[in-house]
Amino acid sequence: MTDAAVAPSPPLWRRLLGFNLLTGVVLGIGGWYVGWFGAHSIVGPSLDYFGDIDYNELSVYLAYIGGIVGFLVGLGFFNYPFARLRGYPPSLREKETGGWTRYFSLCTDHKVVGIQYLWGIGLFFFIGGLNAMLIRTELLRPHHQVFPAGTYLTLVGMHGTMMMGMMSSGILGPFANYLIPIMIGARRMAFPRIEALTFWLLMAAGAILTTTIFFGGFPTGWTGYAPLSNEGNPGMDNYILFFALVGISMTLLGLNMIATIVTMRAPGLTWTRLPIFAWGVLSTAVLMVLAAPVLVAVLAMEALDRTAQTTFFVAAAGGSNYLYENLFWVFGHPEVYILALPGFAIVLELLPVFSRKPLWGYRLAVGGLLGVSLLSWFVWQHHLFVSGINGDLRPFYMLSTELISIPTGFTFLCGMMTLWRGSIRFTVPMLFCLAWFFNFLLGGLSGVFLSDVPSDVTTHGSFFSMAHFHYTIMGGLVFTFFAAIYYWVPKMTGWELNERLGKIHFWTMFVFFNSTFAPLFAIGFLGQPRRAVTYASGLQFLNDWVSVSAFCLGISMLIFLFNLVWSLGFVKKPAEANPWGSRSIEFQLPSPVPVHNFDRIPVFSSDPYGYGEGPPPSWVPAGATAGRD
Amino acid sequence: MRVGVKLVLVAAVVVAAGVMIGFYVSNLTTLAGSPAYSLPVQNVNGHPVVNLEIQTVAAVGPQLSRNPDWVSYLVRNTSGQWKRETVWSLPANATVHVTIYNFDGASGLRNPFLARPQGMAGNRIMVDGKPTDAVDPNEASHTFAVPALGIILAIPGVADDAKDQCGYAPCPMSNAHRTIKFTFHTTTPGHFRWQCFVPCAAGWIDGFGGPMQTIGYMDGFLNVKA
Amino acid sequence: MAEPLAYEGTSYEVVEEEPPELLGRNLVSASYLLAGATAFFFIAFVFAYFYLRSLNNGGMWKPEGVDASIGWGTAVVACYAASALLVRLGVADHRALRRDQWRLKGVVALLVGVVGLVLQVIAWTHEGFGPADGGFASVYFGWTAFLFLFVLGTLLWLEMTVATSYRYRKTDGPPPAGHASGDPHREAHDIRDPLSLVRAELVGLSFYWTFLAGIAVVSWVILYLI
Amino acid sequence: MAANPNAAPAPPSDRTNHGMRVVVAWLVLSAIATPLVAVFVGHLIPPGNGSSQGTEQVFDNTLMLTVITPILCLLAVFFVYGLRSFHASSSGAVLDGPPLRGDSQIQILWIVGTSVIVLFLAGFGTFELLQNGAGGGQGPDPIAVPGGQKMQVQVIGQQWQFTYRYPSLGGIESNQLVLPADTDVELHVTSLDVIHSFWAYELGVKADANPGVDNVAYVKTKSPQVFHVRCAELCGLWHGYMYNNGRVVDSAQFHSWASQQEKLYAAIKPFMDKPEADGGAPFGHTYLPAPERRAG
Repeated sequence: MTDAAVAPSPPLWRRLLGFNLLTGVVLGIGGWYVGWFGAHSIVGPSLDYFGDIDYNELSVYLAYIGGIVGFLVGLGFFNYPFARLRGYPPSLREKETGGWTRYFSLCTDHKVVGIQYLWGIGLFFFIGGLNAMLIRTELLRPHHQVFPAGTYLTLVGMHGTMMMGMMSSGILGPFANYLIPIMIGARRMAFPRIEALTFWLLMAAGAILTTTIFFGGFPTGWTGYAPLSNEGNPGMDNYILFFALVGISMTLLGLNMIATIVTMRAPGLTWTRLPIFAWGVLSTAVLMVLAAPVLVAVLAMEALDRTAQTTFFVAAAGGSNYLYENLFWVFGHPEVYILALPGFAIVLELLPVFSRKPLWGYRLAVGGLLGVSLLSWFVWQHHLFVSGINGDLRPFYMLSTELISIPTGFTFLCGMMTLWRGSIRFTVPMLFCLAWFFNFLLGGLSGVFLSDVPSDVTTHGSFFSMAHFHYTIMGGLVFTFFAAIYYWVPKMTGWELNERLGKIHFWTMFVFFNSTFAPLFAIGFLGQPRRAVTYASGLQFLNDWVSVSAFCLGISMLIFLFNLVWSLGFVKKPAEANPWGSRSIEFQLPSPVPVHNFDRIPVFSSDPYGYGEGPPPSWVPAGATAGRD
Repeated sequence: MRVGVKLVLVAAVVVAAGVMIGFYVSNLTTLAGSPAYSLPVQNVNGHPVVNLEIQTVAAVGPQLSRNPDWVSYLVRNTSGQWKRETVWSLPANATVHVTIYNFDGASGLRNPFLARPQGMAGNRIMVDGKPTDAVDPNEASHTFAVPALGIILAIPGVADDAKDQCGYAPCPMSNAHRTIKFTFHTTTPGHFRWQCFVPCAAGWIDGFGGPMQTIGYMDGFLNVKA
Repeated sequence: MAEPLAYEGTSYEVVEEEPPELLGRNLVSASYLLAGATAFFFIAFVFAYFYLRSLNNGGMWKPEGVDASIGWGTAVVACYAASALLVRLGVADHRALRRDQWRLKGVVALLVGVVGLVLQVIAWTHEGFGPADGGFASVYFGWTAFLFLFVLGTLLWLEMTVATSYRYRKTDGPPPAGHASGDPHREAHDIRDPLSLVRAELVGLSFYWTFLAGIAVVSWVILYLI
Repeated sequence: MAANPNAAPAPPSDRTNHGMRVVVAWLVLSAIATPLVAVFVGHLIPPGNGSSQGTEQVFDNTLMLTVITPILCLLAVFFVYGLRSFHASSSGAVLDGPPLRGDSQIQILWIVGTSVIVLFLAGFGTFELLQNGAGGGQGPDPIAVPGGQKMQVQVIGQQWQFTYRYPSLGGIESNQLVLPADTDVELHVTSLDVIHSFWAYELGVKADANPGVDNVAYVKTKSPQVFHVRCAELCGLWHGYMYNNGRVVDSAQFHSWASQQEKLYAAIKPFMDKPEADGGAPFGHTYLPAPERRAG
C-alpha cells in the first residue's frame, strides 16, 4: 500500500485555512444562520404553523441542518462524496497533514480518531458532570433555591442526555477505534472516513445539546417522553437533534466495528482466539447497529410532530404516548447494555493480565456477552410496568428481565475464577476493575427489585432506580472507562500516567461514588421521586450527605484531570512498550503505535491469555523480512 | 515547549473554562427567571394587609417581553405601573385582597371542577361586582391557583364580540375587561407556586407550552415570609 | 526475542501491501449491516402503523377522507422496484463483462429512481389530506418521507458507481494518481487498482437497493393495500 | 514492575484447598446473616403497612433481600479471601498463576444455581402480582382483580395537579384524595394532557396517568392515616410541586367529608355531565376513555 500519508506537510497558515475544525465551526455557524433566515424568508409566515409564537419550528430544523452540513463541509467530509459523484475512483484516506493539526481535522488514521474521541468525549463527560454538580447544589435544600423553576429540569435533562448519548460511545469511540484494528492485526478500520464522521457528528451533537440553554432548555429529561416533548420550547429540538445525531453516529460506529472485526482479522485469528474485548465490542456494536436506528426513527416522528404537525404521540388526534414509550425503550434497553457490555469486556480483558492467569471460561464469557446482547431486546417493557401498557405481559417481562442476570452472572463467574489462585497485582487499572465487581454487584442486585413488579411499584421512578442505574452505568461503565484509560493511555500517547495520583483518584472516586449513590437507594425507598426539585424536608440530611459526597466525587475527577495534564503535559515520562507484562498484541508494538501499526500483517496462533502456558508464540511468520534489515 | 509557556497555557485554559462555566451557570440561573417582587404591606389593626392588583392579558406586547405574543400575568407596582413579575413576596398570616383585571377571551377549562372557586374567604369570588359560586367552565379564560394553599378560581373571559379589545399589554382600563375580586389569608411561611390551569397558550399542543411553562408569564411563586 | 511486529521508524515503502479485495469485502458486509439498520428504522414505522391502528385513539386513526391514493403509491413503488431490478440486471452484465450494457442499465435505473422520487413529491401534494389528519396520515407522511430520504441516498450511491464506470469507460489500467478522491495533489492511489472495486461496490449497492425496494413494497402493501 | 511474559517461572504448587475454605466460610456467614436480614432488616423496607398491597410489597422486598443476602455473602467471602490470598508478592518477579482455562462442573453448577434463583424470583413475583395487582397500574384491562365490592375513584392528572372524582358519591370531585378505611378501592388513573404518574407512597400505589387511557390500580386501605401523593413521572415545569396529602379516614368521617364536599360541589354541578345514575357516562365526563379506546 503505497501512500501519500507521510507527504510533507504544508505551512501552518495553509493548514489553518484548509479543511479543519476552524473552517468547520465557521461554516457551521454560517450554515445555521443560512438555514434559519433562509427558512424565515422563503417559508415566511404561511408555514408558521404555530401562529402565535415567535419562531417557526421548521426554521429551527433547517437552521440545524444547515449548521451540521456547513460543519461537515468545513471539515472536508463532502470532498470525497463530490469527487465520487463526479466519477473519480474510490480511495481510502484523506490527505494527512501530520503534526498536531490532524487532531483538529478529518483524519482517517484510526489511532488519531481514537485519541480525538478520548478528548472529545472527555470534554462532554465533564460538562455532564458539571450539570450533576449543579443538580446536587439545587437539592441541598428541599425547595427551590438556586435555579429558577424549569431550569432544574433542563439541568437534569442535559446531564442525563449528555451522559447517555456521549458515553454510549465512551469505550467504543476511543478504545475500540484505537485498539480493535491492532488487536485483530489490521492497519485500519473498514471505513476510515465513516470512522472520522462518527466522531465529528458526536461533537456537533454535543455542541447542539450544550446550546439548548440559549433556546429555553427542555423539560423532559433524557427520555424525552411525548407528549411533554411536543409542548417544549425550541430547546427541545436541540435534544431531538442531539440524540438523532448520536443515534446516527452510533449506528455508523457499530457498523464500522462489525465490518472491521468480521472482514479484517489477520490470518490465524479465529473466533476463539479473538480477544474478549473484541467480543465485547462486537456484541455492543450489534446492539448499536440495530437499536440506534429505532431511536432515530422515534425522534424523527417526534420532530415531525413538532414541525409538520403529525399526531404520532397525540392521543386526542389518533396518536398515542405509548407509541413513544414503546419505541424509545425498544432502543433504550439495548442502550443500557450498549453502555454496560464494553465495561464487562474491559474487566475480562484486564483481569488475566493482572492476575497472570488465562481468562477462565472463554466460551462462557463470550456466551455471556452475546446472551446479554440478545436478551436485552426482550425486556424493554420493564420500564413501563406501572404505565398501563400490556398489563398481562408483565409476568413475561419480569421473567425475561430476571433471565438477563444469568448471562451477566457468566461475566462474574469468569472474572472471579480468573482471579482465583492468580498472582494479583493491585495496579490502578486493576483497582478500577475490582471496583467494577463491587459496583455492578450492587447495581445488579438492586435491579432485581426493579424487575419484580410488586417491588417496582414503589421503586419505579424514584431515586432507587436512579441509584440503580448509576451503580450499573457509572459503577459499571465509567469505572472501567478509567481502567481502560490507565491501562491503554500510556500505549496511546507514549507517556506514563502518574501511578500515585491514579491511586488517589481511584480511592477518592470509589469511596465518594458509593457515598453518593448508596444513600440514594434509601432516599428512593423513602419516597423521593426522580427529577423533582422538591422533596420531603425529612430527607434533607440524606440529600445533603449525597450532595457533599457528589462534590467530593467531582473533586476526585479533577484529580484525574490534573494527573492527565501533569503526566502527559509536563512530566512526559516515556512509557515502556509493555508496562503491564501483557501478552496482548498491542503491547508488542512500540509506544505510541507507529502510523502503519504493523510492518507485516501478523499471524495469530493463540489467544492473548496464555499466562503460565510458556512463552508467547511469535506473531511474525518465519522468513518474514519486512521492516528494518 | 518550555515549562513556563506550558503553565501559562494551562492557566489560560483553566481561566477560559472557568469563564465559560461561569457564563453557563449564570445563564442557567437567569434562564426565564424573574426576581421576587415585594408587595407593599399595609398595617390594619396590627394585622398585615396586602392589596394585590393583577392583570391577565392575551398578548404581553413587545414593551414587556421578548415574546410579545405570549399570554401573561402582570402585577401593578406601587407607582401604578404594570410589571411582568410573577414571584411575589407576601407576609405570613396576612390578609390579601386580590383584584384581577382580565383582558383576555375565554379558552375553557379542561377539568370543569376547577371552575368552582375554592380556598378563598367564603369560597366565593366577586365577578364584576357580583358574588359568584361557579364560573361556566367554558367561559374560563384563566385560573389563579395556588394548589398548596387550596386556592383555585377561574377567571371568566371577555366576550368575543366585546368592543375595544386590548391588543398588546399593558392594557388601559378603557379596554374591555372583567374584574374579579377575592380575599385570601396567608398562613405559614414557605414557597408556594401558583399557576394557570386553563390551556391558554395558543399554538402549543394542549395549550400548555411556552408561557404556561415559563416563570414570569403564567406561573410564579408566592414567597410567604415570616 | 521474537521478531518485532513493527519498528517505529519504518517508512511506508517497506510496509506490506493490503490485499486489494479487502475493501470489497468491507463494502459488501457494510451493505448487509446497513440493510439491518434500515430494517430496524422502518420497523419503527411498521410498529407505529399497527399500534395506532389497533388503538384508534379518539376515532382518529383514519377519519373520513383520509385514504392514500393507491394509484400514486403503486407508481412510486413500481419505479423504485424497477430501478432496483435494473441494478441487479446490471450487476449480471458487469459480471459477464458487458460493461456498456451495465452502464446503460445503470443510467436508466438512476432515471427511473429519480422519476419515482418526483412522483412521490407529486403524490404528497395530491393526497386530499395533510400530516395532521390523524394516525394514518402521520404514519403515511412519516414513512414515505423517510423512505424518500433513504432512496435519495441510495440513488446518490448508484450515481457514484455509474459515474465512475462512465469516466473510465475507455481507460485501460489504473486511472492517473491525481484522480484518487479527485485530489490533484495525490502522488499515488492508496488502493491498488481502484477501478476493480466498482464490482464489489455494485454488489453491495445492488443488495442494499433491492432490500430498500423490498421495504418500499412492504410500505405499499401496508399503506395502500390494507 | 514489568513482568517478562516470556520467561515466567512455573508457580510453586499450592496444596491448600482454597475452594473448601471459601465454601465453608460462605455457608457459615450466610447461615448467620440471612435470618438476621430477614428478621431485622426486611420489615424496615418501605412502603410500610398502609394498605394490603403495601404489606405485600414489604413481604416481597423482604423475601428478595433474603434471597440476595447469600449472594452478597458469597461475593464478600470470595473477594476478602481471594484478594488476601492470591496477590502477587510485593517484591521480586511476578509469577504466572496456574493456567486454568475453565471447569465445566463449576460452570454448570453456576448456571443451574443462578437459573434456579432467577426462576424462583420470577415465579414468586408473578404469584404476588396476580393476587391483587400489587398496587401497580395495570392498564384498562386489569388481569389481577381482587374479588368483592370495590369503591371506584377516578384519579385525573393534569398539569400540575391531581383531582379525584367519586362516581359512587354522585360524581363529586375533590382536590384531595380521601378514602374510607378497610375498603377495596379501584383507582382509574387518567390524564388530561401529558404523562403523569400517580404515586400514593404509603399505600404502595403507583400508576401512570396517560392521556386517553384508563389505567386501573387496586388498593385495600387499612387503618386511618395520612398519606402522601406525588407525581412520579416528569410532567413539566411544576412536576416537583405536584404533591399533596391524602387521608384514609373511618367510615363516619368519610361520609361527613363527602357531604361537605357535595355542598362545595353543588355549585359546579350544573356544568358537569350527568352521573351514571341519571343515565350519563360512568364517570360523568368524557375523561375516561370509551371501551374501544383501550390501550395496550
